Amino acid sequence: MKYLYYPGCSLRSTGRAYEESLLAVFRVLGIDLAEIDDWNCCGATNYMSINEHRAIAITTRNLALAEQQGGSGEVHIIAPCNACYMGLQKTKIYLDTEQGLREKILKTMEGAGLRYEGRVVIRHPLDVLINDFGLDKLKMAVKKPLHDLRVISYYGCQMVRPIATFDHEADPVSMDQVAMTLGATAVDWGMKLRCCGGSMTSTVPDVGQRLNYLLLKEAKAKKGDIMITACPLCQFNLECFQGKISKKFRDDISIPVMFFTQLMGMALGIPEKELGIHRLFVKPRPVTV
Amino acid sequence: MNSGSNGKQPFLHIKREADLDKEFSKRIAKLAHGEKLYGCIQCGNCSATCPLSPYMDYTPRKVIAMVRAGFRDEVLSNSTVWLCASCYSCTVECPKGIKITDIMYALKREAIIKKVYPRNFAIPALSRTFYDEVRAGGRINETWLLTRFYMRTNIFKAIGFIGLALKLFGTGRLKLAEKKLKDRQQFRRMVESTSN
Amino acid sequence: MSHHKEEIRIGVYICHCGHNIAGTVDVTGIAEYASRLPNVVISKDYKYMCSDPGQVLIGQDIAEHKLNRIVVSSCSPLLHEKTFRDALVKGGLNPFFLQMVNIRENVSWVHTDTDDANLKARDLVRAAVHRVAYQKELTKKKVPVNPDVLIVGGGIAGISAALTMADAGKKVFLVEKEPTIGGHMALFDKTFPTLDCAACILTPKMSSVKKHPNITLWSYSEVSEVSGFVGNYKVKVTRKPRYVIEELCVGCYACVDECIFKEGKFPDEFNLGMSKRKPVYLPFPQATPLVAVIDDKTCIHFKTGKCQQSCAKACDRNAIDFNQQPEVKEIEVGTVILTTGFKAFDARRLPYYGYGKFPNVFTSLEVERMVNASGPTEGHVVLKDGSKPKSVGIVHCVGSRDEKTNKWCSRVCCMYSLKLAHLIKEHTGAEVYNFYIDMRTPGKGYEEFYDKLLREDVHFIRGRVAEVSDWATTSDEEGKLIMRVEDTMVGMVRRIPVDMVVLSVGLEPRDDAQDIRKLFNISCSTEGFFLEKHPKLAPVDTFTDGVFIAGAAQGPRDIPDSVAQAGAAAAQALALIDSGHVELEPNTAYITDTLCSGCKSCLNICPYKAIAFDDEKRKSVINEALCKGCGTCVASCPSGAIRQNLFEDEEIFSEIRGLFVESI
Amino acid sequence: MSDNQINKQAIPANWKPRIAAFFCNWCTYTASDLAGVSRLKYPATIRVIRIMCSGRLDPQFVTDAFAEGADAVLIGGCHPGDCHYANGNYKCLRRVHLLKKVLKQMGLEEERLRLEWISASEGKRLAEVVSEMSEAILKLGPCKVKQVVEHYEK
Amino acid sequence: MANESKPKIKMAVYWGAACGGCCVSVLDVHESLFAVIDAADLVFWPIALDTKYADVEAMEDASIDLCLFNGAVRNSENEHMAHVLRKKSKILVAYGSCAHMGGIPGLANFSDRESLMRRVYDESESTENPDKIRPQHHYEVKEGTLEIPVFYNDVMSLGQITDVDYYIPGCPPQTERLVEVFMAIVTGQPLPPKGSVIGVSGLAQCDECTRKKSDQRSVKQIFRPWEIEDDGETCFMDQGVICMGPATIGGCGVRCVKGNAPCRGCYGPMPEVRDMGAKLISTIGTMIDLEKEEEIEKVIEQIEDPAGTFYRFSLPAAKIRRKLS
Repeated sequence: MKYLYYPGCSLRSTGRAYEESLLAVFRVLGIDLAEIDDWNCCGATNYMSINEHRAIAITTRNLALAEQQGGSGEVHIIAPCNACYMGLQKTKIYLDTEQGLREKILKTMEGAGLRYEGRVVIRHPLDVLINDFGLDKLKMAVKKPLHDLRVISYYGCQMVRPIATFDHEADPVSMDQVAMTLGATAVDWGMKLRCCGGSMTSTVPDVGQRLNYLLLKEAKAKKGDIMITACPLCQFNLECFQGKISKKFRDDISIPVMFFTQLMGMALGIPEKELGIHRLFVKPRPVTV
Repeated sequence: MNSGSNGKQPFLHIKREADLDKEFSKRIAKLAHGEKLYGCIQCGNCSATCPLSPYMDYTPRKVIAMVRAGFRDEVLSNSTVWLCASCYSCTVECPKGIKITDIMYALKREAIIKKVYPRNFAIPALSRTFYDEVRAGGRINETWLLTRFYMRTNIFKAIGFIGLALKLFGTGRLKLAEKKLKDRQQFRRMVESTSN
Repeated sequence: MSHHKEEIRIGVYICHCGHNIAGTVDVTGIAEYASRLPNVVISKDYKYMCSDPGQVLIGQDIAEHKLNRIVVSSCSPLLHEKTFRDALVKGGLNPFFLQMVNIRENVSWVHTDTDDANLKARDLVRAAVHRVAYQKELTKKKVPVNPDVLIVGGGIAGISAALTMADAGKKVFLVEKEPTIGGHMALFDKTFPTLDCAACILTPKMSSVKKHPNITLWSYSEVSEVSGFVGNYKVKVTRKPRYVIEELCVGCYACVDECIFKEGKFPDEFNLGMSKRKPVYLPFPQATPLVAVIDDKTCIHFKTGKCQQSCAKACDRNAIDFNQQPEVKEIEVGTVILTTGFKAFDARRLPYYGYGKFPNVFTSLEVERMVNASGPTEGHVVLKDGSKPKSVGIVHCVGSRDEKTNKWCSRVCCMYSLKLAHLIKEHTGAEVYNFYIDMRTPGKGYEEFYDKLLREDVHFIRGRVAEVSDWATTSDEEGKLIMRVEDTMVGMVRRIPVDMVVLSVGLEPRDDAQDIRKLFNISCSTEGFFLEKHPKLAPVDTFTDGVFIAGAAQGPRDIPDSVAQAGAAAAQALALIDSGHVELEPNTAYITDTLCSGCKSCLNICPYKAIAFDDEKRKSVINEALCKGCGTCVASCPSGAIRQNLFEDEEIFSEIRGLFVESI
Repeated sequence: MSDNQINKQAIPANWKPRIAAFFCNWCTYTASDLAGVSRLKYPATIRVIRIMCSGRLDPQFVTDAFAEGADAVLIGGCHPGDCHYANGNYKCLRRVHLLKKVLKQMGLEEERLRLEWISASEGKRLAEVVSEMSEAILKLGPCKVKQVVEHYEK
Repeated sequence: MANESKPKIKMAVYWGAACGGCCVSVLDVHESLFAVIDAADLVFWPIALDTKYADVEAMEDASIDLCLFNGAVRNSENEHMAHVLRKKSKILVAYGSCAHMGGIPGLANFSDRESLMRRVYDESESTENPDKIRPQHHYEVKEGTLEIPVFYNDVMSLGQITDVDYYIPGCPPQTERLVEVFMAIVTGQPLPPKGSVIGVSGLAQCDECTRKKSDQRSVKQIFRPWEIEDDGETCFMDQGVICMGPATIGGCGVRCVKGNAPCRGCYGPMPEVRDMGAKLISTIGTMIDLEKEEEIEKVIEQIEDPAGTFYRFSLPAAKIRRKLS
């Protein structure tokens, strides 16, 4: 199966390592990705706050481009960023279920010379790995099993909320399954879905940083060696503010936070350079040493 | 608001029926994909599951009660809705299937249209900046997004983030230039042809 | 085509139903309109046609105007067809010269545009006038009612119904799926609001059932096939092998004691898995019948064939029979009462409450067993480690009032939660918190019980618990289960650490409710509970005559309501039996010999095998006793040789024509 | 497209669709009663003819209704597996499938004949189906069968 | 035998939109022809006699005792003659399937005038008509105006045009039936009520058919006749072949089935049936012994041209008489 790939803006900047490691891992596993040509921003949460229909229109543009590029039949789009993933999903569902909205957006698309037929299927890399590729196959590809590593999976919000397609909305396990397949110990903790605050670390630092502090503190309390995420913003918040948070709350909460694809890359024996490990602020010593 | 009370403080907390916007809830229900908000049983599950409710002026449950009753000005001019980070916990856990996150979005948009959102609050400003960036270029360059955002709000606040920014540049996680859309004019036209 | 031999004289009556119809439909206008339709001799509107004066009016007009066909335009025929047919009989007319027009349920209650509603009402009345002209004189067939009754489900509802019927001298077959009767009530320690001992009131009833000469009790059995019709059902009951000869066993426990498993090893169903049992066991000491059962899934003999069969040797009555096979009993009964009960909501479906993850999160049923002196903890409310909880949180509405699980209120949870709060407090002295959305205590003495609890130092927090977690944020939360909730009275979100969480699970339809429904040809409501014929006027009847329902299979309800309903169902069944016979609708199919060419198209399509072929005449023959009147053969007979009383082709064609023939 | 326009022009101003509905006594007719008892609202377009089972539905009723002037025909029965008479609804299903194919050959729009399984508890579903169907028929305009039957074109 | 002294009855036979088979069937009376000639004068019979329309128009009203009108009404000439013959005849008989129910020409109601013209004058493989010439109702020539009949959009049965006394169905009608009817009229026997279908048995074909019918008919697949190996003994329906026999009134002597072909329904429906095609849809639909919607769909797909099959002889007389445009 061939997949179209929608990177989203963050995977080109703060979340660059996510893209690098994802592409490296998929290459090694032999999963084909083709980037959607001339894609645009998904609008994330901010765009919705200003103008919903425009937010849906710009996202539909991406879906229409994908259909154009993906040929006939179902077109599977992989969206690694949780916000993009949810944004594309939500747009598809609203267009599927709300006739008036659909007509309006299709008209806009027509004006832009595009056609959207509703043939897209939005997929998360975890979904593809588990349900298409298979954990058994992944297990066989592991070269350096991550024994004795306690991994804390942090799912963030928008991977299973509000639309849970491949994992449980209240108790997701997919990232834990991947970690276990890599040989690691998946630590069960109660905050895997609790919000990191998104852009609040920048807009309302007091609140945003406190939310992250609570998460990091519990991760440490559960004796995690490493945290993994599937969202560029979560990763950014949890990792890049650790210095500020430690200072502010006078508590050492330092813990490596990496993308799950980086952790996979390590286990698959992919060179660190290709996985963007050098871009991390907190070196993932438990895995690199 | 509160006309006829001569501005005397003791009357301020008394809300008269005439001061309420009776159509408000209908508008929000329409904007937020559904009539389900009328099914709210005030169980408070949304507030309890919300990671940000402790920082809000009104809890999400109270916001819904206020929307239903027509407390338009209170809800819109307040920071509460802007503190919603769209984590969707409330939407998923609501026993009545109310799309609470969508209601929060609808309230944000309503506040912007009515121009009553809290001016000194940073989140609407970020949304605005983000919106303009996408409309102009089709994609977000996080460097410029944040720069423009700080220019819009409080340039001095940015100072605290300079160290972080340098570190990001150092690890290649921020860039000055980003690949752009092929035909940005057409993109912009498309955006602007969509009314809400 | 039928040719009228007599002059057709139709009377049309338009009912106001107070304001119900007249509020939307122009009843006088329609009556006036109807008076101009063909064959209509008289047309009137009246406030309440179903009232005595309304019925008398029809009778008077029949006499005065020599009416021979009547159209009553009022409510649904499913509600009042019988009433008006009786009115025709009283007026000296054959009851089947009546046609009803449903202008209430089908018009005034569902349409808002009065012009459209009036147009529709006129069309419908016109169609009925056209149809009624073709209606024929018919007689109802009487069939005797078999006085025996089948009751399915041996919970408190089934037990009550069985005893009532048996005391009235009727022969009762009580079929129970489990090895013992007693149902959910047998699990409870105390009942609300009186706090009387459940066993003390239930077990005497159970043994009465066993002893009653009129009751045949088949436990560990299931109904596998049902055929026939009201008054004359044929039922097959499959008795599962329990490998113990029921007639010989005295429940002495010798076999259990001598089983090669010295200790219980398998989850005990009766204690919801909180204790262990052996492969040979008795569900509980008061089980009825008090007969051991061998579980062939865990018994060594059945698994390997290599057991020394110490149980069989221990039985001095030779009651153990490893060769027992399923046995099918065939019975004939006239009526059926379904009391198959409910299933408790599976708390695992709500992961945020941590059931199955945190050992000290229990369901209410588990706590019911715990507080029961004969339960797995001998009446002690304890945590998994055996210690007493210092604080307990009870979550109401688990699985209920939620669009994602069960939309309905389960009715009993508020009350049993209060009961458990009281019992836990009594047993442990712990701090007890009730988390509720609304407190629903409508019942005799219920609100008083709530009031008593409010004064018992039990905490009440209005709010739906969002999460039970082990995420400690302060030192006093360490090692506790933290319940996060908005105290909606105060308007603050609270975190409450407790040792034990009790999930008050709601009631839902049993998994096999659909199978039962299909067996007995009844309907279920959307949520899956058995559907009553009318929510108010026929709450224990079903759409299948002779089949009645009672207890929580029809909807969540408590013990007093279940018992009351069981009594009502028994009374309905008795009324049917004591009348001695039932009258069947005459809507059977019949064959016109002069048109049947013997093509045999009809033979294989009758689900009741009511059509046979007469080889001598080379024509099909319908056995009227077997025909249930669906009309499938009528529709598919290529020659138009099969016809149906009450639904003749010309009646329906005429109705269609009447609908469209003209519109004003 | 131009046909469509012609059709639309031909729709009389105050025309409202009339739908002949054949409902089985046990499920769909009861659902219509339930819709009434629940005071659900739907357009006054259907005219219900009660039959004991959807298995009694003779395709002649359908062609006759069209010929007499129905704009559409709705058939309601119990859900598969739920028939009060074991399987009459399946027999109806087969006939309706075949009938639909024939009516399609006759040039009748597919929307004009609809078979729905509506159980006794689905009053809401009934109201939805009638609303949907009325809307669809309103868009199509009056059915031409009666016109054709009454006036052969020379 | 007709009495010598009794005056001969006057008889007419007309041929409307039909293949001519009905006229041939009249000739098929063989030796009985002598009996017919003995008792009747043929005053009008276009296939055999050179009587002009004007001669018929000049006859006195009700001067013809018996008129057999075969063929459907397809054009203005057919219609005109239908009205004329009605006026001139005491007993007007719709003779044969076409006059009775529209017959095979009635299948043209699945099409319309314009597309038929287009096919015949523009598109058919053998047509060469570069000037796109179409027949005109009026055409001016040196000698004056030529008029040819107007070709109607719809095909009609005789009963849809004028008042008919009796119907004798069949494609063509079984000749013995004609003789029986004829003799009844000649000998002055009491006649059935007006509007009756005569020359029929009153029971469907199956009554006379000797093929073995199963008590447990269960059809899971439909075949065209050539797709099965017919054993000559088993009911066609039981073999999954569509036979119109169960819905077709008898009278023909099960001709087709005796020739090992399924009945095609030319004799028309049983008296209680109002729409022959719809009734067959009911019978055949019910017979399909499947419950899954996709499987049902599949079997129904196997029925080629169901409308044409079920309404082969009766489309103009059906409830929905033609394809809607």
